Amino acid sequence: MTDDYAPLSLNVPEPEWRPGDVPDFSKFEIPRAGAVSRPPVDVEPDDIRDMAFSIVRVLRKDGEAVGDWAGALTPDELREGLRHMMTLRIFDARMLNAQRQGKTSFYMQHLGEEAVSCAFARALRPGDMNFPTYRQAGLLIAGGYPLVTMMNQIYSNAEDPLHGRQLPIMYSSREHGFFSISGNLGTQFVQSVGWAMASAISGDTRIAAGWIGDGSTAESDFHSAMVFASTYDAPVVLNIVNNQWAISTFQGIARGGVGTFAARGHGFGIASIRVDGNDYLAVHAVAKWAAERARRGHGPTLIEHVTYRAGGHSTSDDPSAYRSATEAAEWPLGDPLDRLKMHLIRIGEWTDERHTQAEAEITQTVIAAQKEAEAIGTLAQGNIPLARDMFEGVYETMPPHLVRQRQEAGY
Amino acid sequence: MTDDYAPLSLNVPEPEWRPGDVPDFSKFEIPRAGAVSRPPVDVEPDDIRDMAFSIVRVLRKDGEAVGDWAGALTPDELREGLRHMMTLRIFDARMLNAQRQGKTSFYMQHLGEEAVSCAFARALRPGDMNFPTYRQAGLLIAGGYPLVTMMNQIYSNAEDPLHGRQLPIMYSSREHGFFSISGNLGTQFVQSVGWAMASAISGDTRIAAGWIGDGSTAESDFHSAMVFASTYDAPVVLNIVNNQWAISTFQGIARGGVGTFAARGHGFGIASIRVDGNDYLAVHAVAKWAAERARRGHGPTLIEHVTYRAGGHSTSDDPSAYRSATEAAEWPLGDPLDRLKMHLIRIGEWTDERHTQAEAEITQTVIAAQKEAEAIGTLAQGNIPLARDMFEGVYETMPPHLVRQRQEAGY
Amino acid sequence: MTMIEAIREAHDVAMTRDERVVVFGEDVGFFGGVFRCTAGLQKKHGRARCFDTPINESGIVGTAIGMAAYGLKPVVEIQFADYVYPAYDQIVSEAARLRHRSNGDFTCPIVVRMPTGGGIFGGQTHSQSPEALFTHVAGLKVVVPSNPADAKGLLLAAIDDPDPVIFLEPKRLYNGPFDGQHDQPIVGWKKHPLGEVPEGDVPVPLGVAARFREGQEVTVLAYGTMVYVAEAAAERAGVDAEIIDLRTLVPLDLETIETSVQKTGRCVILHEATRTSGFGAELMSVVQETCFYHFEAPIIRVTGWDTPYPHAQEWEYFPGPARVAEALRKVMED
Amino acid sequence: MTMIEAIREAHDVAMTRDERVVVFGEDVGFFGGVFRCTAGLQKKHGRARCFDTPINESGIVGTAIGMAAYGLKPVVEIQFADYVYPAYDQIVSEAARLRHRSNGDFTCPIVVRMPTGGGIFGGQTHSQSPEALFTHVAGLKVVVPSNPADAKGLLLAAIDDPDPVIFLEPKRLYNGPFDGQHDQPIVGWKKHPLGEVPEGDVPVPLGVAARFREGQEVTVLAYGTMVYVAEAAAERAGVDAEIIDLRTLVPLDLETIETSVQKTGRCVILHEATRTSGFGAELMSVVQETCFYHFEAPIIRVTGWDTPYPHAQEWEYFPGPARVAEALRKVMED
Ligand SMILES: Cc1ncc(C[n+]2csc(CCOP(=O)(O)OP(=O)(O)O)c2C)c(N)n1
Ligand SMILES: Cc1ncc(C[n+]2csc(CCOP(=O)(O)OP(=O)(O)O)c2C)c(N)n1
Ligand SMILES: [Mg+2]
Ligand SMILES: [Mg+2]
Repeated sequence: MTDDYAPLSLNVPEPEWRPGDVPDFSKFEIPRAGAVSRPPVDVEPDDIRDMAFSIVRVLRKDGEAVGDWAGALTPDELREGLRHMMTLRIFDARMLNAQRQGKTSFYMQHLGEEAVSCAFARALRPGDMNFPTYRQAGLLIAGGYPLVTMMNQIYSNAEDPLHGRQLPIMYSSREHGFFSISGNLGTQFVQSVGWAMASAISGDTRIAAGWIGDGSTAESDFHSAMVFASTYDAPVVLNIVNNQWAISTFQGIARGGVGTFAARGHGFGIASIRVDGNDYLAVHAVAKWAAERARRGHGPTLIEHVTYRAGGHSTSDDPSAYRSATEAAEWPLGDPLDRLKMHLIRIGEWTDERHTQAEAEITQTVIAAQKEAEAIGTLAQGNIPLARDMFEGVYETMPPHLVRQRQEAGY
Repeated sequence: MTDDYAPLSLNVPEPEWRPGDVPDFSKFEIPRAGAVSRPPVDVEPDDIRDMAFSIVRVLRKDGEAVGDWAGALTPDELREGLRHMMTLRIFDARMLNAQRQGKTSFYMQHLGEEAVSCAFARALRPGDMNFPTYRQAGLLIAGGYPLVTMMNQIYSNAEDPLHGRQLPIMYSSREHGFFSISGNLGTQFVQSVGWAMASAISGDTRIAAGWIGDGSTAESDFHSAMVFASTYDAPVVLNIVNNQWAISTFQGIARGGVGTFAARGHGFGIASIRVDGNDYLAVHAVAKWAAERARRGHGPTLIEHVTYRAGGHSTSDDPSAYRSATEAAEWPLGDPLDRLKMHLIRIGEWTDERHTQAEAEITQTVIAAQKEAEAIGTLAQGNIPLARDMFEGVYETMPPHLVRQRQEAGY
Repeated sequence: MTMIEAIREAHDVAMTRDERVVVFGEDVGFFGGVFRCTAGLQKKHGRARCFDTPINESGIVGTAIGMAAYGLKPVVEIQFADYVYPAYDQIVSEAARLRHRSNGDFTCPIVVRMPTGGGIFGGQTHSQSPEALFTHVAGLKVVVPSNPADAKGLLLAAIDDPDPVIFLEPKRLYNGPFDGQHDQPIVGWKKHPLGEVPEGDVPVPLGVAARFREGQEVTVLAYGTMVYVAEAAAERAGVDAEIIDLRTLVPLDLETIETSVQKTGRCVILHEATRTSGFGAELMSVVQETCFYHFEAPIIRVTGWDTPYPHAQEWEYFPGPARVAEALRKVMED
Repeated sequence: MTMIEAIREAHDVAMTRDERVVVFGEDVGFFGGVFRCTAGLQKKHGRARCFDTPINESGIVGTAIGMAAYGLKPVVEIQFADYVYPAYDQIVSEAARLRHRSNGDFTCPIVVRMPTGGGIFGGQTHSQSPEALFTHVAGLKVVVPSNPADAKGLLLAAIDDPDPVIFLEPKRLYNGPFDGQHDQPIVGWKKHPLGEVPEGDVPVPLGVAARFREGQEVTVLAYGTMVYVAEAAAERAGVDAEIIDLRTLVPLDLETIETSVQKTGRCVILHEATRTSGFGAELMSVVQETCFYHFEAPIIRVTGWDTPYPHAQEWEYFPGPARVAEALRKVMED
């Protein structure tokens, strides 16, 4: 046998643009709004295979809402949605700044991705449970969780419900259907499936929602989640937030040779849909559909939210080192706030003036919350939880060795 | 919102038949031999999507080899293949018995699955590397590894190349392209991808083959392997041996809602094929195709070998407790040895007499090897590796603490 | 009754009294587990409360955590302790810290059971004793029963416990006590007093050691199989050893240990696991910290060697009665 | 030079001299790592030898093992030690035992680097010190440098090593020594003698401790950040402490430890990790085993508490100079 083979070489995917390049998204295929039809909730996953390669969109460029997936929300609900997104954006800006001023140690923002969590939150019912990552604070804001409590957590002050134990933004609120955020990527995805299985075991009607980033789909627990969800037909909505980046790593490294993240579901017989993550109406409609599907006992749905992380990964990150500075501005799916605002104006339910006024009001609300939180305390300024608190809650009852250690520590 | 939802319930898949049931495989869809055509090796994975839901088969019921995938092997090669499978089966029977006689602690057989590893072995080139599970000893037998060395390992005797450190059948032979078997399921699947990546990094032309069982595809490292293989287009053939059972657990628990294991590849853009694992010609042809694909730089292939574990999981297992006693006999893809034998007879290259004679010869060879191995020693009878050997090879150079421990042990 | 039967009964009692208890793992449902510790549970309690899982340890523990967050009380089986590592992240990063990090907003009352230890010619992947990898992790409790009565009672307590419990079952003890004298005939639990298991729902509290054998000359700290090895060794060496069966490693019953060591002034520590950074190191440390002025001789550890658990050399690896007896003699001489 | 620069240089030297060295991990390629320890390597050595990976720690280590079996020498980065657990199975069950189980037919010369330790307000998932989870595993070597010179030299030795090495980088030391006095101005490596790093290929051998500070009254065993804390504490307490910087935890330089403890008769052991079953337990044990008759006072451990690493209470968790000084005073009184 003669060796007539060429030497192999390693394929290392690279993003199209790096710092200094001018992005050109003209090859990025965007289906027309309204083009993807809405199947019945008991559809066979295999019959909607194409939905993993398309994008469900409702809002047209001109602001019109069109197609099967439109029409589910009243103007009041839409205005509320806009308010939630604006609140989240303003909240982020203030907290980012607070971190820069040294008031706390760390922050992570949602810039450009506000629609995903804000719209999703409104598609669930009370009692349902999200297993979020660190970039879905919209679930809390749209769920009515007090801003000042969020800030208390961020500042690790004496009123922090987590008693200063967790990194800023790692919220937890069972009452608001928001599972304690983990710093470890992916772990919560399979936990959401377990929660959903528990609901099914208990003959309940509540459902769970798992959340994961594009980069984190590579983690093994993504697989665990898919396997268990598929086998036990768990009543869960599994959300991938594809914001194109995982810190400095573009989504192609996690995605590899397949066209989309949603397609991952096909290997498991799980219904899989891509949605325009910057289209509040589309996210809400798809989330509603998937939640209904789960609650009716038709099993899991995998949703890929196509969006863009317009800001840095966290306050420790500077994206200008690894991606084109103009990529965010060129991002073809636009800005979720602008798009919902334009829609509301187009249907005569909003004006630029009302928007400016709302912005001012929300800013005031956020500032007031911030003042209140800072009056309680900050990591930098003090009035933080007691040192002895760190020994509490390791177990329900403090075991003897921890009592001894607490005493040794002098608390 | 009124709660008009029915209580959810947990779906727990169950096999169709349990002990006492009479299996009926009439609903098991088996494509005709020759029905699946052979695509070019540089085919786009998406263009052969249907191959993950069909089964490549070459041997017809009447023993004729038909279709695109036929014709690659000479009668000599086929006879050699038959001999390998017969050797493996006889080897298994003898070793199973040796374990029952207490000569060693443990054994695992291949009954019904002999074609998979024996045929695959002949599709690789020297220097390629398999990362096998415990049920691919055919790779060694078809690769010319001495039977007596295998037995020495099984008996943990003084000539065991692994010095008694490993459980019986956990062979290792770099020279024969056979990576050290791990008792931990799945771990080796992603290692095979790493080996393949290394070959690509080094500008080599060698390829790797990963192996995993149907049940073990549920392990997280299956995902790791798929992600890395997909992203770096690794020159690797990823084999799933679907023998329908994982100890007492039927394949539906790992497979969940998707039709086939091969379909798992679709979520990664990996070319995915199902093959009749009891058809020596089909396995060989598909393996050749996938190996060529990898070696030509077209990336990974996922192969699902559809077969049946006709024996117990291991010597610790009794399948009559969890599956129908007649399932193995009813298995619609038949017995791999019988089928290849029939083919050879049909094409006039084999006779019943020659078969009986070969059987006797092989039995003699295996018995001779067994005598030789047992003359060296067995776990039960002694002449096993020295106790002090257990301290060797933990590191290349024995560190001081191990020297001290060895001395403390008195060796 | 055997330890297997005792474990089965503990499951059954817990499932019967508490709807929230669910049991799952690889081969755990229809078949009842490769060691049969869950046999009959699916039939009795239904497929939604006792079921087979895909082979994915991270998924088993990960879904259990989600179920616990929902309000159930999952008891899961890892087929062998050697296969717990894929679940290690879920146990360490999630189960162990959930209560603390959420300040009790979510809790994680799960039990992770697994057969542990050697003595069955299981080679490196069916023999490990990974207890120290759990005792280092704040938020976990770690339990090792040494007999059927304790196995049932401790498992009931573990299921009751509001926090995650790692429950290590010495598989060499499943069918009878084993003192490491592997060339002697096997005795079953039937003839052993600790094979008598109280009926019904009688938990054995976590965090309380048992004085397995009274003695005056030296304290032996042991758990699981090593308790019987200690007994055989004490007889062999003719040393009046007090054997403490720790039963729970975290939280540790330091009081019982202290009392005994302060009485005897000598201490030998046993475990099957690899020596370096084994749980014996922690025991030696706490004993040193609390009993320093009572010591008459250096504390000795007798453990598995710092090598993978070998197959053919099993009895040279296993810290059997000969090695333990030698340590007892030595500690008496020092 | 900083520790980051030293680590970068070690990579560069190794990659330049040996084609088989490949470097990968999350954000390691184009960007050069979140701590920038691999910055510039992709540009210089090409994308096939330094690249970004999917976020899958098991895949990172698993592919590295496969590459090592092929004949390469992979050096991989786990972004934070807190995220190593998904790779734990590959490290423990595979890398650590491959040489032994295959009797040298396959070996596993990989280096798994990871930033470790606290002091940066990183909360429970950016602060952990999991060294004891590796020291318990036979077949692994475990290294913790405490300064730029050692970081470069030890990393070169680790890459040279024929066996798997866990390389823990105290992230609080990346940019300067840190003695736990967090309210004092930060000093960089520039002004520190150990910031002077030898040029070229100069490995520091594994398994050899350094006497960081000479002293007569008490031996302090420390590694990583705690070396500087010990120094500050000794000054604060006015105790003539001999500080041993272990540098390699496995294999341990017992000789240096023994010599020092037998000289001083007193010993204090430090680490940031959780106390129970921390590496301090092993140190306390070997010191007890080898120096029993030399002791004048109980050995004391000063460590992180048995709780998750907290965010706001960082300085109450961190075993800072005040706590260490107290221990030094106490051990002198006993
Ligand atoms: C197990 C684990 N590995 C690595 C990290 C470090 N890390 C934090 S965020 C991140 C990137 C995640 O990217 P993606 O999933 O796309 O989410 P995004 O930040 O874009 O929302 C990484 C690697 C971690 N937190 N946990
Ligand atoms: C990580 C891990 N978990 C569990 C086991 C125990 N175990 C050994 S074989 C087996 C079943 C494997 O089934 P499958 O993958 O279908 O392979 P087959 O035995 O059918 O060839 C199990 C659960 C193991 N060896 N490793
Ligand atoms: Mg992302
Ligand atoms: Mg199988």
